[in-house]
Amino acid sequence: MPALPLDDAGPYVAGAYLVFTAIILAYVAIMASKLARIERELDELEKLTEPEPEPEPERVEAQ
Amino acid sequence: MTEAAPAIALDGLERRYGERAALAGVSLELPAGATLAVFGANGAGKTTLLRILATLLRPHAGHARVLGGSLPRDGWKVRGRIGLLAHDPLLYRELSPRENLRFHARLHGVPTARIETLLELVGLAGRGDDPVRTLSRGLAQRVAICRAVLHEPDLLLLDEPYANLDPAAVEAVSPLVGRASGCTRVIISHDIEAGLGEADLVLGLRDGRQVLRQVRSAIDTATVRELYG
Amino acid sequence: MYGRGLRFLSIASFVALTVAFALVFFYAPNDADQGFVYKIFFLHVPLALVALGGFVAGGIYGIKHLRSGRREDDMKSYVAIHLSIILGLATLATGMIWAKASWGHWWVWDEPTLVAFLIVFLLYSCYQPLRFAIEDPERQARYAAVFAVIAGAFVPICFMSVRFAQASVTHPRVLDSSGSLPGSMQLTLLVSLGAMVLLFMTLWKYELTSKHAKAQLRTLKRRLALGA
Amino acid sequence: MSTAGAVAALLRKDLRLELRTRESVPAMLLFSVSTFVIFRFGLDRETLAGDLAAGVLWVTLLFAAVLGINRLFVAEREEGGFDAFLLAPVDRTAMLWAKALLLFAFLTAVELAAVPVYSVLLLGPSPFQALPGLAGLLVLANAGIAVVGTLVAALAIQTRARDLIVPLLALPLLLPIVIAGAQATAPLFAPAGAEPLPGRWLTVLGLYDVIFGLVAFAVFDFLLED
Repeated sequence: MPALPLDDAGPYVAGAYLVFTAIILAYVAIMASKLARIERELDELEKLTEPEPEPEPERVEAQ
Repeated sequence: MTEAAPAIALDGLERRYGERAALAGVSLELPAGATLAVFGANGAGKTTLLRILATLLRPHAGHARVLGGSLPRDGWKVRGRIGLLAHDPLLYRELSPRENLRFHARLHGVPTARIETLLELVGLAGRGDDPVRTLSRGLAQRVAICRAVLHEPDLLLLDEPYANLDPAAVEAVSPLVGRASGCTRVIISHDIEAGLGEADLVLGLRDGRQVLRQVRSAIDTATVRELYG
Repeated sequence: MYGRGLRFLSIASFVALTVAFALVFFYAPNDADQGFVYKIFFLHVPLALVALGGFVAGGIYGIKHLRSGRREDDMKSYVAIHLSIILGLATLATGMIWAKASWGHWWVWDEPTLVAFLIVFLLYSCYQPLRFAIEDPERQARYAAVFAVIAGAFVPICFMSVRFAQASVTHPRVLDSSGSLPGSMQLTLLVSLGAMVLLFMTLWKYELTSKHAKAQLRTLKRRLALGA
Repeated sequence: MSTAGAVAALLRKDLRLELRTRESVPAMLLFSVSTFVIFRFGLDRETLAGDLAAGVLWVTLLFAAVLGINRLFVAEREEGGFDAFLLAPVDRTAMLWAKALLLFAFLTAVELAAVPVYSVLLLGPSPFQALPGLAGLLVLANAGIAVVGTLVAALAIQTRARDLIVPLLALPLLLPIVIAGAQATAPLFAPAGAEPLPGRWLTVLGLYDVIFGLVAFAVFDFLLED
């Protein structure tokens, strides 16, 4: 690890950048959970459009 | 019926509430001086239609021409010539009928002399100075009728005008809101016989869609009752 | 339709951020009087400026929505303000850390821009509760746009009146003295600012795409529910 | 129908309603006096001077104003006043000016009573030298509070949690008025005797009124439209 030019105020500076990254990551995590929900609902829709697996699943054209 | 421009001309009128369509495609033409009766179950879109015609709600799609002005652009032009009688009397409960009517007269810029004759006509001269909150619903409805016709509108929009009124009162107000008034009228009513009795054109709504539009002579009470099925 | 430039934007902002961080820690010299603590300045100022820019953008899209009535403008205004509130939170956090590092206590009332930013943040944090308190989506969008315009007009006045109130303070106002920074620091600040703007654009497009997808999903579900 | 006529009609109706129900002004006045007593014990001081005196007065007036703002459109909302107004062939900003003037009148009435009570209860130095400067400040501040208060009230009245939304929106928005008011009144209440009023705060208040007057004029119609 290259010697970072830290001095006594180091922890505060590190703290600031950590807080910034933490907030951005938290935001991305929330967005990711929303994405997961969209995916789950899409799966539901997918099942909805193919109710009879045995016969040839007729394709329902979504207008 | 002289071939004057229709008082109301609607073409594919729509109004949405979020995803739900409160009104989906209403089209009709009502000649000046004629009366349109609107029937439909609760939530069918009758009140929404009335509020659009009264320029209180903007249409989301389609064309609407009322008294020669196309909505919503010319709303302000026709606004002073429309009288609305809704479920809510639109009166300040702490003010007396006279004070309420004087407020409306000033707002519409009409002389206040007409207030006394109107109050006399609906038999409220005696109670003219008691706050509206002390009046019964029937008396408040009479004051609301006075408010709706105070500025001598050309178009009357009436949502169950005779609700809470005793027969004597219905008789008293008919020159103001009945056929005798000579105005173009749109009436919402759940009393099918009374509604048909006054109508020249009938409109049936179900879940916002126009399911029935006929001249009065081609309609009988049975077809109207199906709307509520 | 929003996802088009997303991949390019995310790469660009990633590269810009790494370059900026590298410049801050290895290239920019320590500040004359504040020393190493000054590094927070390169993060705090871009965050504040981008957050304020986001609020202004929210106001502009609000005006567009009021004129056009299109839902896209409302969505853009909502996401811009929503993101700026998050960046505003980061701005306040880094500002407090900076205050603790250089003046010894977590909150300092002498620093006018930090105080004004807190007031603006308090006002904009009512944006979400206001939106959720209105049911009709049409009215919600319109009232949110009106709020965005009012709050947008409020920001400059708030900064001016707070600065007037602090004018007598001798404390060196660091934020707007950037003009007198030595060349290398100015470059670092500009690159950090650029990186922060790119980050904002990326997250903004990212959330717009996600919201748009959710809306499409809902309409698809409704159609299929009707059809099935 | 001219806008001025409509504003006059609306204002007469609202003033008549207030005289009859006496809902807002007495409540705002009693609230102010009890807040003075709370400050007396909160700060544990019997007399105040300088910037502390100015601060207590302006904070109290701010919160009393929030009470008035909360009540501004309640009658319109609950008794169909909006629809009755929208049916009339008048410019919709008439409602903005009428309600702003009404709130201005309420604030002036409350201050006419609250400031003397304040000077008797808490104010150390004699208020008479401060009065002209204070009156000028209060007029400018009341105008700003009236316009922004009407906007916030119109914004909140259609929402579910309007008693919460009004203070949440009004307090940050009205902060510049409290800053300017308190900073400008502090020298007026100086213990030794009223010093001249710093002019720049009058410009801040004036600018605030002009900017928010224009913003209100531009956006108010959208709050009534449906």
